[in-house]
Amino acid sequence: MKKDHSLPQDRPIGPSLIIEVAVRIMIPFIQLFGLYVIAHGHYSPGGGFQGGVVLGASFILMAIAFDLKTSLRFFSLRANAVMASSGVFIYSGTGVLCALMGGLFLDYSALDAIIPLGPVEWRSMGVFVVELGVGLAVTSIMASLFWDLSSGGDMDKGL
Amino acid sequence: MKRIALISTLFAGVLLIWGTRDFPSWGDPNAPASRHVSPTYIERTVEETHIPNAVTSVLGDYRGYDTMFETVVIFCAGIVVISVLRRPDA
Amino acid sequence: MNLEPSYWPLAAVLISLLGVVPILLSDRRPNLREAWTVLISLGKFTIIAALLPAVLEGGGYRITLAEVLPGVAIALRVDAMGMYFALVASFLWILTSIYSIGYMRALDEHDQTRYYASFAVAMSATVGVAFSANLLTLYLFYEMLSLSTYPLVTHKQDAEARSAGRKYLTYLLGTSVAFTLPAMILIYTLTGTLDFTAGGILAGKADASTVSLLLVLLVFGFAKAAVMPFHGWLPAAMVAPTPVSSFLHGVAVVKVGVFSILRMVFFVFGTGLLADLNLGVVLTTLASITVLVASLVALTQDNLKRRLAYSTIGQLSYMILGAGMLTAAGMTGGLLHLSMHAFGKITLFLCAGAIYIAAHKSNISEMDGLGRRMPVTYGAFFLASLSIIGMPPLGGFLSKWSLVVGAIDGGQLLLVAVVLVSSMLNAAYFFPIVYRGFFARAADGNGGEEIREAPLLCLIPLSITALFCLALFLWPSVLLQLIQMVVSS
Amino acid sequence: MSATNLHMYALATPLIGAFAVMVVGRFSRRAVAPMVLGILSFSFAAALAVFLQVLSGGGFRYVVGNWLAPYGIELSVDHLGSLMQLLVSGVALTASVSAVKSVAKDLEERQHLFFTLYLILIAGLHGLVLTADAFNVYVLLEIASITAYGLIALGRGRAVVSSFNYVIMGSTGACFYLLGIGYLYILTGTLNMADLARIIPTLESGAALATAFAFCIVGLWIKMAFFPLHVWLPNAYSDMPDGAAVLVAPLMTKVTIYLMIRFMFSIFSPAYEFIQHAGVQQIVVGVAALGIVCASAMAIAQKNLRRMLTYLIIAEVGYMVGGVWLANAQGMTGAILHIVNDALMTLCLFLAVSAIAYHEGALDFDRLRGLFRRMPVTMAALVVAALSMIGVPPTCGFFSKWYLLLGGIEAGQWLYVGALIFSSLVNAVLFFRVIEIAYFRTPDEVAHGSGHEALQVREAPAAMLQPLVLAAAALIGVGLATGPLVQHVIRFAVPVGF
Amino acid sequence: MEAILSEIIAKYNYWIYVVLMMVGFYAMIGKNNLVKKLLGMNIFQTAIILMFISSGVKKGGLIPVLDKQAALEHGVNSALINNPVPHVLMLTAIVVSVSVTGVALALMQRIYRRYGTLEENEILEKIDR
Repeated sequence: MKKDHSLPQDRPIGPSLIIEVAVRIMIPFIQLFGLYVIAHGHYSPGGGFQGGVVLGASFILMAIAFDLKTSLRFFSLRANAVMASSGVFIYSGTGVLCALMGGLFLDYSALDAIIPLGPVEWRSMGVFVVELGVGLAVTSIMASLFWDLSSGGDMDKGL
Repeated sequence: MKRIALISTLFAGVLLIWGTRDFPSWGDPNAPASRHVSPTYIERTVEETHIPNAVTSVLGDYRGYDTMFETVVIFCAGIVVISVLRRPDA
Repeated sequence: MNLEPSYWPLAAVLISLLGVVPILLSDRRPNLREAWTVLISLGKFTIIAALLPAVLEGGGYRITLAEVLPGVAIALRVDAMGMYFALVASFLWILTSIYSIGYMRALDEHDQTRYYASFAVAMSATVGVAFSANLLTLYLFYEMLSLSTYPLVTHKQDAEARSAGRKYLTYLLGTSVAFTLPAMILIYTLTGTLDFTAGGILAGKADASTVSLLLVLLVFGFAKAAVMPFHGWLPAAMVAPTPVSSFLHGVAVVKVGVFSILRMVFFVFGTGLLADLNLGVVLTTLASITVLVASLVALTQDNLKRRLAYSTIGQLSYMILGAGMLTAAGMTGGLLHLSMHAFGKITLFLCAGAIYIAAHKSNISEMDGLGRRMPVTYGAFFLASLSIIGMPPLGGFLSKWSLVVGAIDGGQLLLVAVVLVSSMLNAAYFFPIVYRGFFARAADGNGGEEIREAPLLCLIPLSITALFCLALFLWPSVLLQLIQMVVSS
Repeated sequence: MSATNLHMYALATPLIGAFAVMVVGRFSRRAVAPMVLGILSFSFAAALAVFLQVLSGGGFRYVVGNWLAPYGIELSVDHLGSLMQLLVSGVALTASVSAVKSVAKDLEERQHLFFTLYLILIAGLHGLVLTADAFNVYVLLEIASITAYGLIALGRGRAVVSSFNYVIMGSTGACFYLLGIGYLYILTGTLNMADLARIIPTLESGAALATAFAFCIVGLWIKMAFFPLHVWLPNAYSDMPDGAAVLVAPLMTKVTIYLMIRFMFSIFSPAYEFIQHAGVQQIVVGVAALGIVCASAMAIAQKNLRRMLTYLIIAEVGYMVGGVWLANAQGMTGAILHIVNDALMTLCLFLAVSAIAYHEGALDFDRLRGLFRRMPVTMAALVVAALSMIGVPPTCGFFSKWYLLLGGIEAGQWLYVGALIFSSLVNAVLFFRVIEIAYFRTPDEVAHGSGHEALQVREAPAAMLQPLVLAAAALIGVGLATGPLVQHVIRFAVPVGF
Repeated sequence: MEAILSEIIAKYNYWIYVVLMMVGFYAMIGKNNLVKKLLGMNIFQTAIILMFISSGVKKGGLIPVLDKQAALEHGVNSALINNPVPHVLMLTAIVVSVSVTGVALALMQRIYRRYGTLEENEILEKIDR
């Protein structure tokens, strides 16, 4: 990543090598941890929101340490919007799907008609799907909230 | 203005503290909140949903309807911030 | 009274309402538009006249449109009283629409389409009031009348007309919302119904104080009857074009007010109840005061139309007076005066309009010697004023006569005095006009010559109405028969 | 699609549609409007089907996720609920037809954002009228409020400031409500309305219950702008874009009043409010009467049509709250009937306003001169709505006012009765002032001979006129259908006990 | 005396939250600076969250994450496990408060950009003229 040295220099504190290196090392682990928190929500404290916030935090950290453009390079605005919509869509879509499969709204056990795992197991699976949706939405919204608020809407440079 | 605010604040506070009179004492395992509905969640979560984390099962399944709207809330927040800040005349 | 269901009452109400459409559509072609107007008025009169025989045989018609509240529907019914009023009003509408063609063309007024359209709406509202089967329906059409006549009152559209219109709506809407509506709801809470039933619905349901409260609320609530102190809108509304004043403020609007009050007296309170509680005196006092004061004020007016307006205020209270006497003859007189005064007063207004067209004069003091220039108009004026004063051989005599008889029957000699004195006053404010017209020298000799009679379209209606004042004295049988049916019920 | 889920489809379609609009809108602006209309018409059809089904088969309760109450979240699709859902979807559909046009004009860059919020707001309102779970109400209230904040902030001028004030006031209300629910939860351990209603009478802890009730009801009052707590409403409603006003103004306050009814009679009982605490009832009705009078008086002082209407909304809120607290069947019927009627009236008025604003821009009274010549249809509809506000039969405003007055007389609340009559008179004055200006005053340029185009007919586009005419017709139609409406629907909504 | 002391011991946490609430509420409606209003709102919501959470505590209770096998073989004694419902509710409440805070911050940025201040009275007088 040569172009990191072409970062805008006009920040009060110029680019600090230590921070950038440390962050570059940390971010993958943070994101991994976020995914773990989402996925392992069934068996340990965690779930979509918590993991989503952690994931979002990784991009926020990126924007703070480098600058906003950098984080936008990894997570474009369009992808962000699509992810947010699809995240919520997954959740409500699951609910409607359950209704369409002949159950009640959000009655995951009705999804048994698609892939027979057994109604009870499907409840756990449904919760997992839903948590994934929540995670997607929260991740992208957290990131976009930070970008917008820090740059006042015009996505040039962060704080 | 400030006086009105102070008076209403004090009034609300006094009302709230007066209201706590009838509360069960803190951490009482026999408090209605701990007796009425919640034990069922704890006892049934595993065999009904295969989710040992009761919080997750209640969040995602028993009260999933709430959680859905809660996701929608934060989605709304994102949209509102975008529509308020990213505007042509800004 | 057996009422058979029929759609004709609805047709009678709706014809002029639907007639608005062709009138508006033929905006650009005046002849067609006015042809429509006359056609609709004739049609309306025909329908109503067609309903007459059944009523004379003691029958009638009814129709229920929608049950909007438990026990209260929007319903129409044709009974003797309504038929009596509808007949007079719809007949006079024909003449007025003919007259207004002449008038509006002679003066080449603006927005004539709007004028004819709202006139038609007002007409259906009037007949609607006449045929209402319950208080709610009556209220509905009453408000409809107030609103539809607003554009007519403010026709001139200048500052004066606007303020007049404001006054008009303030008085009429204000009183109806503030007095009639609560009274209506009170009646509903007391009796659970609002239907008009002969002999009243309140009997035994309410105590004396409530009934008197209701009576006062309703008498003032129907401010179209211009019972003092709620009479101010009537003189103000005189800024309207003369046909409007003549028809609406000589006949339809004000008579609707009186008609509603009489409806209340006969069909909601019931004369029996009022007699038991001795509440007739409330009506008679209010009425007598209005009669005398209005007549006195009329003396002081120089503007012809304003004088007529005050005379109207006075005359209206005769009818309430008659009803308040609670004697058969008195009620007969009151109801009879409704039509007699209608014919008389419309003639007077039409004459005033004719004078305005011909000579462009509206103040009495300027009308010296006009009578010799326009004898027909002044002849009609003379007849009509005689009728209103109550001289034989004119219709007004009958009504005043039975009023006096009614007063004597009731042993209320004071009221006899009221009627007689006020008749004197009527004479006092009518004769000078005629006298100046025929005998007084024109103050300025010049400019009198080119004044000719008003156009024929104006002359014919006013002569017809004037002759009717005479005819009704000789052949009042139909009207009397209807009135007898009302009073006897 | 099984019939038992119809009301959920009516709710979920706008919700899912919102995300579709969000994504599709980024790529093609033109696709937004038809999508919105299609979504809302489907939702309306579903709501209508549910309503008819309830009319024939009676109401039913629905457990989301197939978890029996009180473990799952329960929805109650009863007469009142389905009526409200029909109202919400109908008003939303009608308003959106006009909103599509005005939004395309006002903020074409951000249409898709606008309509995303718009649809989510509608979904939230659907949820609010259906839910039977006390905490769910809080979440949905926040959804409705946040979307409303956003819609207001899209408006003109100082809209952001008004929106921020609304944020503060709205969250105060929400926090109060949440606090009350918290007290109830600590006392009972459940959040299901029916379950709460079952447990509450058995508690002997008066203080905490009273606190919970007070905080919840005050929170709802803040949200609905009940008189002393109304300060946020006029700015917020007069600054938001017309496309949003036609949806928010008719529905938000009315739905909150519906929630108050639910809270008072489905969680607590008439006995609790009106018998155990009779004094409170007197006070509330008095305050409502005071609110009606003050709001009407403030409306007179306004120089701008839109602001005048916002104050009238506050007055109408006073009508309904007072009617509910009259504590008799007539007043209750009047209040519920007035929720429907007032939603339609406000819809008609604001549709007219947005149609006028489409060409005229500002709505100060002196800008309205000669409007009857330019926009006859719009003004005719405005007149109908005005008559309904005044309470002239056969428009629907008369009948709800009738019931309210009936209830007031029955309860002997003469202050309230007087306030109602006063406000009808004030409405008459207000609207006939407007009509007179629009009818008789000629614009200045015409008075100076020049500029006769100010008298040419220049109506708003048909897409804004059709819903307007429809709403005006609905005013009269509902008025004539009052009898059946009360007979077959509202009668069941009046709680047993009075 | 004894009774009062036991009452205090039983309820003091609720009282602390009430005081916290009063702080937030006063800041919300009494302060002139918009940021302070917003902070007050957050304090208020935090207090409510604390109140809910503390209502779910049981003396010596464990976190509501069970051991699957143990639960399946010989059920669970719910008296020993904390009440999960308040946690769930408060997750929702937290998200709501985050969203509202975000919206409010965005609005504040626009306000500052338009009026150059965040003092309410200054904004109001700027609007008037």
